Order: sequence, then structure tokens, then C-alpha cells
Amino acid sequence: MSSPSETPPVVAHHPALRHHFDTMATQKDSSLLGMWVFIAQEIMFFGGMLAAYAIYRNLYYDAFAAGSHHLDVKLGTINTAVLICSSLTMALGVHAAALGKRKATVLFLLLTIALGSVFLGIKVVEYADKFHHDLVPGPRYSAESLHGPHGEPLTADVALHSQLFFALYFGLTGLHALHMIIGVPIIAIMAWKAGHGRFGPAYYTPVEITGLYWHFVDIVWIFLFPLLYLIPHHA
Amino acid sequence: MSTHAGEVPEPYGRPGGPPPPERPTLPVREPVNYLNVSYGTKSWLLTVDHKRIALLYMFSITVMFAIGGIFATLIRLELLTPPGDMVQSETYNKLFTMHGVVMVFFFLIPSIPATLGNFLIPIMIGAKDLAFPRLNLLSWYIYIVGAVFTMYAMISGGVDTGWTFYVPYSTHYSNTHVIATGLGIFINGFSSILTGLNFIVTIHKMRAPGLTWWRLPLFVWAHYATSLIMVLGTPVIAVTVGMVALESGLHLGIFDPALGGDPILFQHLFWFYSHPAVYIMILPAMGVVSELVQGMSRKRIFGYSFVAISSLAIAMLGFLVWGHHMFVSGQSTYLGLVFSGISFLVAIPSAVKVFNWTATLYKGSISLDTPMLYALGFIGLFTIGGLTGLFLASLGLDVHLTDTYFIVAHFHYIMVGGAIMGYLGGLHYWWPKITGRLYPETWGRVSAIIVFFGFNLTFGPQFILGYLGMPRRYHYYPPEFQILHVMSSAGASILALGYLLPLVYFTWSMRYGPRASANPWDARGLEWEIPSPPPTENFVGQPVVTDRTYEYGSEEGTTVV
Amino acid sequence: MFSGFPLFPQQASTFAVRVDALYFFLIGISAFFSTLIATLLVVFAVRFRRRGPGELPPPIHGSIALELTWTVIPLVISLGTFVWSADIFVASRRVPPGAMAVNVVGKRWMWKTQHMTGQREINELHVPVGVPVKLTMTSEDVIHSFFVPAFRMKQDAVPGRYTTAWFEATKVGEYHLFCAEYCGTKHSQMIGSIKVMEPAAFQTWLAGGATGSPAQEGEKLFQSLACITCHRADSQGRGPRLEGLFGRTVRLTGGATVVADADYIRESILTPTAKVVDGYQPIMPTFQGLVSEEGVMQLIAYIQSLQQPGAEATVVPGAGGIKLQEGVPKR
Amino acid sequence: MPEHAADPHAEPHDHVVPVGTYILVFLALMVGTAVTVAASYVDLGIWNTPVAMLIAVTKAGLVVSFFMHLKYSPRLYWIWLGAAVFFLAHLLLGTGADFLGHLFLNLGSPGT
Ligand code: HEA
Ligand code: HEA
Ligand code: HEC
Ligand code: CUA
Ligand SMILES: [Cu+2]
Repeated sequence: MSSPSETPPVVAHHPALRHHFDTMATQKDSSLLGMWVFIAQEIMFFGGMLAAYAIYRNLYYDAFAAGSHHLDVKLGTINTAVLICSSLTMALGVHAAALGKRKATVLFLLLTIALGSVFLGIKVVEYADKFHHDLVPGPRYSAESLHGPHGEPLTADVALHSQLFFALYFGLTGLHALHMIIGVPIIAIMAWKAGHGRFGPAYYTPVEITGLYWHFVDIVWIFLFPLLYLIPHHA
Repeated sequence: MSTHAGEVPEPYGRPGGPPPPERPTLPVREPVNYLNVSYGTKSWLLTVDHKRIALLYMFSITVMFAIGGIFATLIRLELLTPPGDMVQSETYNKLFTMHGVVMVFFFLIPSIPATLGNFLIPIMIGAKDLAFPRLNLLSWYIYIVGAVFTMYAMISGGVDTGWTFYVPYSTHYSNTHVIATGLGIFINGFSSILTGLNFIVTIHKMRAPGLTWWRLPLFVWAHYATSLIMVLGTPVIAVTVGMVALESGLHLGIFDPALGGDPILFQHLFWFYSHPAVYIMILPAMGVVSELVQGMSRKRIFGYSFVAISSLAIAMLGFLVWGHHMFVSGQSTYLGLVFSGISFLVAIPSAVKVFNWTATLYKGSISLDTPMLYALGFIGLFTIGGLTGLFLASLGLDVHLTDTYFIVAHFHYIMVGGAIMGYLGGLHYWWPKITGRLYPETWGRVSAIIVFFGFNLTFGPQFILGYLGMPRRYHYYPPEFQILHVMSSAGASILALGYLLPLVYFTWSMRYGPRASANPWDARGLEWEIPSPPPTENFVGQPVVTDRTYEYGSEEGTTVV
Repeated sequence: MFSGFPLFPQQASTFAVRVDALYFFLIGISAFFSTLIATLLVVFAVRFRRRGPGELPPPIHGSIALELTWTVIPLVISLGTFVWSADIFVASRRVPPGAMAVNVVGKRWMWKTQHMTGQREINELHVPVGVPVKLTMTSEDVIHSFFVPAFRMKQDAVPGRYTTAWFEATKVGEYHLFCAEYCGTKHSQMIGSIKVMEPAAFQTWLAGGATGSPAQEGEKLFQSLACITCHRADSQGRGPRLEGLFGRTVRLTGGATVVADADYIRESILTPTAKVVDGYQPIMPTFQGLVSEEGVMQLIAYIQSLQQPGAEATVVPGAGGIKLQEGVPKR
Repeated sequence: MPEHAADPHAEPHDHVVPVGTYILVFLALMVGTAVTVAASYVDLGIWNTPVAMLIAVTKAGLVVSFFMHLKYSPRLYWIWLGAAVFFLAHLLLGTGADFLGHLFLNLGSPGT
């Protein structure tokens, strides 16, 4: 380890180097590690609700299947595809940033924002449908629009428990959507900064950790989609 | 002493080393340090210096401790007599709930990590600051917002669910401010998470050259283990209280048996965090004590690597025992057996620590100054508290003991007798470093002794009460328990005095205390090699570590600045 | 007994003796280790106190042998204690056959108990000495906990599921009954007493004041709730015959099986379509809201009494909670 | 910077993943989605959910390894990710086991 108290470096510090770090490498490593630890935290955060989901789904399988079958698999699939595309554009954005391609970075980040917005837009359509059918848990909840595997109306207790499905549906997808709503403006800031030349091959850590965050949000959806939308219906 | 840095003077105050430079009696100008570098409210509220943030926290948690202490005082006053004649039952229930919530979430969990940890970790590892200074400040603001929510709930009528928020009582029957309190805890959780994240990254990435893991101070090891729990446990309590708040507000059914919800599921989720959380409260105190015993007996800790690794072992195993709070809840018998078995295992690393601390004293050069008195008190009381934990981990015995005063005594022994003693010991030990002033030693010893005796009188009788069958959270109680309750209340008033003393003389010392040298204890460690109080960026150059921490006696110093 | 300065609770059940033995053992262990640690601390602190500035103690860095010693000894003690305590716990869960059954319902803020012979009590429970008593508990609102210190017995009463506990009183007398799980404003007044009587005196007590037994009342409910229209003894109804159901293994649609214990029957009444008997349609309506927790317990008692001719009458309902299907877990 | 014994003024060197890899991963993710959806319409008995989860885990693995560069990153990130997954598994296992507990050992109903 070279001692920093030797003659001060001739090279000027990178403008993005914060005072308490010695090198850009440490600063970057710290940010990346910080994001990974944050992601570990996020796993547990979703995990708490996932545990509730797993248990109630096993206890009230029919109710969960009935609830799941009201969800629109087509929209869900489209949204999954949209999110995967946005993950790709995000990865390409980071890639471009690493190579110092300014225009490409901005373009890919903007594409990511657009795809993220499409996802959220479709989510709004889906939520609106639940409101329309009184499937929002709470005093107005009604399972009237749900039906059993053969189109028959639900028995009273299955109807009762279907509310749990929707509570967890809104909880999990709501939490996920919240993460996206936080993510989009952050990507927008990144795009703005990239456009103003703040990043270069020597320093694009913010883009990179934003990417990590966005990919994680994608992964959450990869699990939520089959769990919520694709509960099979054979007894 | 191999590597060297230029103009910085040799660390002084070490036996055989250069004599400490004479401090001019009338300093023309105090050297610039983190305290006098700037003045004004803004310079504090917008600071990103980890040392100043530590002081912000120290101030806030002291306020919280006082609030929690006032609740405790009222509880003990009420329990002087069997009939509930001082306050109404509703009020009593709010008292212990708010006492528990404030003490656990807003005092003890942030206590050592956010104050001493924040202050010392960067210094101990030779860094200029934590890895994310602005995030650190944000953590404090989040903490304040959470506290404001909870305070709002308390002022506008309080909350009466017990600090455990068991459903369906909290979600469907309590008509107090469950939602606001829940939000307060939810928000506060993120403060804890971000602090832990900051520590982890700092410890991994910012260590001085030469400071390998096996040279790391044990205080830092303990905080690494604590951070692990903070980061991986706290999110679960956050979603859980979040769900409780939603359920209370909207009646979704998640925890409502009438709608198919399951109350036991809540308990699983709650304790999944709240058991590890008890180790958030004790591990940092263990870290402090590891420093104190070596510093005050001028001897390297006995079995360094065992003490270091046991912290991690406690943190990891601590995640796997949550069900020992639910032995009679209706949890499956099979699971009860598993949780009990692992609870016994988690006692082993704690035992290892206790024995190593004790062995460190052997042939030491032991000073009985205040920090050491607190450290000795910690070891003794933690041992009792921990051993009574074994009573509770014992399935058949816990059936009788659960939800009685035995539990209350157990956890106060560890949290008040252990964690708070550790905190106070650490505060005294590093006070000269933090403020640049000495506290009055005699008063310090007096307060340590008062705390020790007051504490035992307060909570010792509660073990007997518990085995007799006195249930906890009882406003009215059968008259035969009165004598023991009176003893406990008498002890509490002594204890209160013991806590008030440091409050007074620390405040005094901040202004009038004699100036402290850089290393008043003649201890080893990076923090003692920089001036007291330290300059803003802690070190003038980059410190380089050439030897293990705590090498007393060998003239091979640990560090060169 | 309600005054003075007790240091030790009464011992009035078979468990009390076993629990106390473990308690004393642990006190011994704790006393040993706390005294050991405290003595060492004090002796070292005095013997090796600092005698002057600049004193340098000899460097001692550790000892693997010692580390092993104080890892292994506590480990062995811990494991021993674990086995001992687990043994008591398992025994406290294994209700002996032939135990006298009592239903307990917690409700803010009172304990309602009912004997199988029909006597109802509030905040009191009369039991004979020397006879195992089994409590089946539930709650109508929040979680409560049935705690009798003199018996070293405690069990939560949880809404939405049945929990069980048992004890055998060994001394005639009157003992505290507490609610040990915080349940709201009057949690500390949800108390009562357990009255342990000589068997003869108990029989006399039992003879007085009986209303219908739970089974009889259950039968009435069975009629008034019109269960009888579908569950007919002649197998002609739309629902399965309930004779001999209790304790039998039932085959469900989908192939899983389940043991028909109290929890299962409760579930069948309140959420009938959760588990549908093989060969039947899920047409049974839910009775949630139409029948109280006590009513459900009475219906169970009635169904339990509908044994096949010759079958043993005292079958013990199971503990445990809302359960997943017993057979193959569903996806 | 004990973990970085590099020249402090050097620029960080990153492993740059070729664009082709990203595209391949993307295609794999799309195929995985299609397979998940298709599989949910086939009656696999109790295996529907395990299969769906297996595909999801694979997809997540791809995203983590390539899009998030974990494959080219220090082991420390692995450890932290692993720790979270480990404790999450325990949370699910522990709470789940309470509802399955009697499958293994039902001490509650000896009478039956
Ligand atoms: C800082 C806080 C803290 C700490 C560190 C601990 C540590 C331990 N706790 Fe405690 N506990 C609480 C805080 C804490 N606890 C709280 C707040 C509650 C109540 C919550 C509520 O309901 O409100 C509680 C409740 C609680 C229960 C639930 C009781 C019930 O509600 O029924 C149990 C049961 O197993 C338990 C066990 C233990 C054990 C085995 C340890 C072990 O980690 C202790 C290990 C230490 C030692 C064993 C001492 C040192 C060892 C020696 C000197 C050598 C000799 C050792 C052997 C022979 C093994 N605790
Ligand atoms: C860190 C945690 C912590 C701390 C420090 C304490 C400290 C104390 N606790 Fe606490 N306690 C809990 C955590 C803690 N407690 C928890 C979690 C519960 C369970 C709650 C529940 O059941 O939900 C509990 C419950 C509890 C009960 C049981 C109530 C019941 O079940 O009915 C009792 C009864 O004696 C009690 C007493 C005390 C006392 C006497 C102190 C003393 O140590 C306090 C001494 C301190 C002071 C007296 C303050 C000193 C004065 C100042 C600092 C200055 C203040 C004044 C001004 C300047 C205005 N506590
Ligand atoms: C509309 C007809 C109907 C009524 C009324 C009815 N049941 Fe049922 N019951 C059924 C059918 C059909 C089944 C079998 C399918 C199932 O398990 O849901 C059944 C199943 C049961 C079972 C499980 C039997 C087994 O073999 O496992 C029990 C116990 C039961 N009912 C009790 C009751 C009680 C008590 C009542 C009145 C409070 C009642 N039933 C009212 C139709 C009815
Ligand atoms: Cu009922 Cu407490
Ligand atoms: Cu615990």
C-alpha cells in the first residue's frame, strides 16, 4: 500500500471523488457493496409478506385459485415481457455508460423509463378493473365476480377467504409498484446527468447501482407473476 | 513501528514514549476539532461528520430514555399497591406499552450503535468518515420522523397493545393509536437498516492499510454482527407492523380469524425480527465491554478470535430461535422442540464471551475506574440475565414462566443490567475522547455503585414474583405479591437516582470538566492516537496499522499516524 | 393463603413437582456459574489491581484448552437441560386417555367453562383431585391465556382454533386462575379460581346445577340449525353420516386424508368447503356467525357422542391449530 | 482499502459484458416467461408450482448473474445475497412448518 502522505498526486482528483475516500475504486466498490446489501434487505422486506402469502395460499387454496383466475393472464404476461425488456435496456444503458457512450446511455435510460411507465400504466388498468369489480379488500369487498373452476359461484367460505388473496395481491404488487415509482425518477435523474456529461468510463457508478436496483425490481416481478397470476386450477 | 508518516507527532502518553506535550494553561486558541470547527444550529443539523451525527443521536436517545423512564416510574408507582388505585386500567396499559416501545425501538436499539458506534467505528478502522456520510445523516432524520409519529400517538392518547402488538387485539379491538405508532416503528426501522448498511460497507471497504480482519477491534466485530441483524431482520418487522397498520385501518383480514387470518402467523413474523433484535441490543454492549476489559486492565483480550467469532455466531443463530417466545401460543409442539434446542445453542457463544472477559482480568493491571465498574457490573448482571434465559428456553419450565414477571426480570437484567450498563461504561470510557473533557471520577464511581444496587433491588424480586405466578401487564394484582412489588419500586427510585447522576455530571463536564489528553486511560487502539476531541477528518494522514490491536506491553506500537 | 410473604408457589399438580425439580436444577446451575464468575471478577479485580502507572501486565493471549473447556461444559449442560425440559413439555402435551374433558372459552374479560355433564361456570372451575383433566380452549375475541400457577400450567386460548392442555391436581384447595396473555383493559381482572375437591365432594357438586350436557345441547343445536336435514343417521341425507366420525380418518376429494378431530369438525362447520369429503358435493353452507364458539363446542361434543355401537366413548380431541391438509400439501 | 491493493489513481477496471450476452439472456428470459405461462395450463398434479418456481429461480439467476454482473463480481456480494436467501428460507420454513408440523409429529392428538 502506498502511503498517501507521500508527495501529493500530480493528477487532480476526479471531481466525483468524495472527500472521505482515497480512490475512485474504493468509492465505487463501496457504492456497489452498499447496493447489494440494500438488495439483501429488500429480499427480506418482500419476504415477510411472501411468508404470509405462502401460508394462506396453502390454507385456502381454492380461494386463492379463484382470485388468481380473475387476474388477467394476458396483461400479466405482457407486463412481464415489458419489464424484461426494460431490464435489457437498463443493462444496455449501463453498458453504454461503461464505454462512455453518452448518447446511447441517455437513449437506453429513456427507453427504460418508457417501459417502466408502460408497466405502471398496465398496472393501473388492472387495478381499475379490481375497483370496478369490488375486489379491493375492505368494507366494500365482494367476491361476486369470482367463480370456481367450472364457472360455478363460490361457496360462502371460499368467497370469504378470497379477500385474503386480494389483500396480498394488492400488498405485494403495490409494494412492487412502489419500488418502480421510486425507480423511474431516479433513472430520469441518471439520464439527465448522463446527458450533461457527468459520467464517463471512469465514473458511472450511480448508473450502475440504479441498474442493480432496477434489475432487482424485475426479479421480484419474476416471482410475483407466476405466484399471483398462474395458480393452476385442477383440484 | 515500521511505516511512517511525516510531520504528525508521535503518539504520546505511552509508557516510555515521549512525554505528553504540555498543554498551555491559557491556550491562545484551542486546536481545531470537530466540535469547534463551526458553530450554530445549522452546522449541526446539516452536518455529515459521523462524530457530530453521533452526538445528535446521543441527545435524541437521552430524551427518549427520559420519556421511557418517566413511564417506568409511573408503572412502579402504580404497582406499589395491589388495587389499581393511581391510574385507570386503560392508562396503565398505555404506560407499559409506551414504556416498552420507547425503550426498545427508540432508545436501546439505536443506543450504542448510533452513538458510540457512529463515533468510533470510522476512527477505530482509520477512516475519515463512514462510507456514506449523507446517508448517515438521513438515518438520523428518519429516526426523528419515526419518533415524531410515535410521540404524536402518545400525546394524542397513547397506544395500549403491549410492545408486541399481538393481533387480533391490536388490529381489531384496540381503539388507541395503533396506526400512528406502527408507522413510527415502520419508519424508524429504515433508520436502523441504513445505519447497519453504512457500518457494513464502512467496515469492509474503509479499513486502514494493514488493518486486517484479525486485527480489528472487537467493538468493530460486534458492530458488524449487529449490522447483519439490522439489515436482514429489520425489514421483516417493517412489513409486519405495516400489515398491522393496514389491517387496523382497512380490515383486510390478514390477521383477522373471522376472515381466515391467523394470529399465530403474526407472532412468527413479529418474533422473527424481535428475537434477533434483542441481540441488536446486546451485541454492541458486548463489543463495548470487550474494549473496556482490555483497556482498563491493560491487557490484550483473552481469546481474541473466539470473542470475535462468537459475535457472528450469536447473530446467525439468533435468527433461528424466534419461536421460543411462542411455546404456549398454539405453535406446533414439534417446532417448539426445535426452537428450544437452538435457543440453548445460542447460549454457548455468550458463555464463551463471559469466560474470556473474565480470563482477561487474570494477571492484568486492573484499574477500578468508572468504566471498569460498569464493565464488571455488566458481566455479572448479563450472566444472571442470560442464565435465566435458559430457564425460559426450557420448554416445560417456560410453560409456567411465560408472561409472568420472571420474563420481565429476565429481560431487564439483560437490557438494563446488561446493555445500559455497557452503554454507560462505554460513555464514561470514551467521554474524554468525545468531548475532550474529563468527568468527575468519584461521582462516576458513586453512580455506578448506586445503579448496581438499585438495579438488583428493582429486578431481583421480580424473579420471585414471576415464579410465584404474578402475570405481567397486570394493573391489579393479588395482595400477597405486594411486599415484593414494594421492594421493586423502592429499588427503582434508587436506580433513577443512579441514572440522574451521570446526566448531571456529564452536563457539567461538557463545560467545566478538566481537559483530557489524547489517551487518558493509556489504552491501545487507533482512537487513542488522535487528539481529544478529534479533528473533523479524524486523521491528518492515512494511518497504517502494523500490528494487532491491544498489544500492550510490547513497544511495537499498533499504529502509526 | 392470600396474605403473607410467599417465596414459593404452592405445588398442587403432578407437573408442579416435575417443573420445580427442573427449576431447582437450573437455580443450582445458575448459582454455580454466577458465583464462579462473580468470585473470579472480584478476586482478580482485587488481586491484580493496578499498583502504579506504567505497570505492564504479562501478555496472555489465550488458550485453546480453556476455550474448549468452557465451550463443551456449557454445551453439555445445555443439551441435558434441553432434553429434561423437552421431556416435561411433551408430557404436558400428551393428554392421558380417559381424562375428564372440560371446555373453556375465553371472552373479554371472563373465563367460561363447561363440564361434559353440563355444568357451566364463569371464572371458576371445579375439578376433582387425582383425576387428569383435559381442557379444550378457544376464544371468542382476542388471545387469552389460561394460567394456573399452582399447577405450573398455562395455555393460550386463540380465536379461530382449538388448543388443549391438561393437568392432574394433587391437593384439595382453591388456586388462582389468571389470564396471562394481554387482552385489553381488564386483562388484570380476567381472573378466577380453580377449586380442587375430593372426588366424592366433586360428584355432589356435579349433581347440582347441571343444565343439559354439552352433547345434549349440541343435539338441540343439531336440530335447530337443521344439520339433521342433511346428516341423517340412515345415510339418506345429502351429507355424510356423522356416526362414528370422531377420531376416524376421513378421505377428502383430491385424495388427501384427515383425522376427524375437534379442529376438523370445527372447520367443517365454519368453513365447510375447505375440506370436502370424498364423494360429496361442497353444498354444506357455512355456519359462521350463526353459532357461537360454545355452540360449536357443543356440536362437537354431540358428534363425538354419536359413536358406532360398541366404540369407546372417551376420545380425546386433538390440539393444534388450523391445519393444512393432512395428506399431500396442495400446490 | 484492504480489498483493493491497486494504484489509487488507476481507473476502475470493469468486466464489460458483450452486448451479445445481454441479448441471449434477454431471449432466455422471454422463453422462460412463455414456458411458465404454458406450463400453468398443463395439469402437472402437485408439480405445477414447483415447476413455476424452478423457472422463476432460473430466470432470477440469469438476471443476477449477467444483468447484475454478479458472475464477475467479488464473492462478498454472493455472501450477502446468500445470507438473505438463507434467512428468508428459514422464515418460510419456520412459519410454514408450524402449519405442517403435525405431519411430522402430532403430539397433540394421542387419542386418535
Ligand atoms: C438484550 C436482550 C436479550 C438477550 C441478550 C436475551 C438473551 C436470551 N434470552 Fe431473552 N428475552 C428478551 C431479551 C433478551 N434475551 C426480551 C425483551 C424478552 C421478552 C419479550 C416479551 O415477551 O416482551 C425475552 C424473552 C425470552 C424468552 C421467551 C420467554 C417467554 O415469553 O416465554 C426466552 C425463551 O427461550 C428467552 C431466552 C433467552 C436466551 C436463551 C438468551 C441467551 O442469549 C442468553 C445467553 C447467555 C448466557 C447463558 C449467560 C452467560 C453464560 C455463562 C455464564 C455460562 C454458563 C452457561 C451455560 C451453562 C449454558 N428470552
Ligand atoms: C431498554 C429497555 C428497557 C429499559 C431501559 C427499561 C427500564 C425500566 N423498566 Fe421496563 N420494560 C421494557 C424495557 C425496558 N425497561 C419492556 C420491553 C417492557 C415490556 C412492555 C410490555 O409488556 O409491552 C417493560 C416492562 C416493564 C415492567 C412490567 C410492566 C407490566 O408488565 O405490567 C416494569 C415493572 O416494573 C418495568 C420497569 C422498569 C424500570 C423500573 C426501569 C428502570 O430501569 C428505568 C429507570 C430510569 C428512570 C427512572 C429514568 C431516569 C431519569 C432520567 C434519565 C431523567 C428523567 C427526567 C427528566 C429530566 C424530566 N418495565
Ligand atoms: C345442505 C346440507 C347440509 C347441512 C344443512 C349441514 N351439512 Fe354438514 N355436510 C354436508 C355435506 C354435503 C358434507 C360433505 C361434504 C363436505 O365435507 O363439505 C358435510 C360434511 C359435514 C362434516 C364432515 C363429515 C365427515 O365425514 O368428514 C361435519 C362434521 C358436518 N358436515 C357437520 C354439520 C353440522 C354440525 C351441521 C349443522 C350445524 C351441518 N353439517 C349442516 C351437508 C350439510
Ligand atoms: Cu384475557 Cu388477558
Ligand atoms: Cu427471544
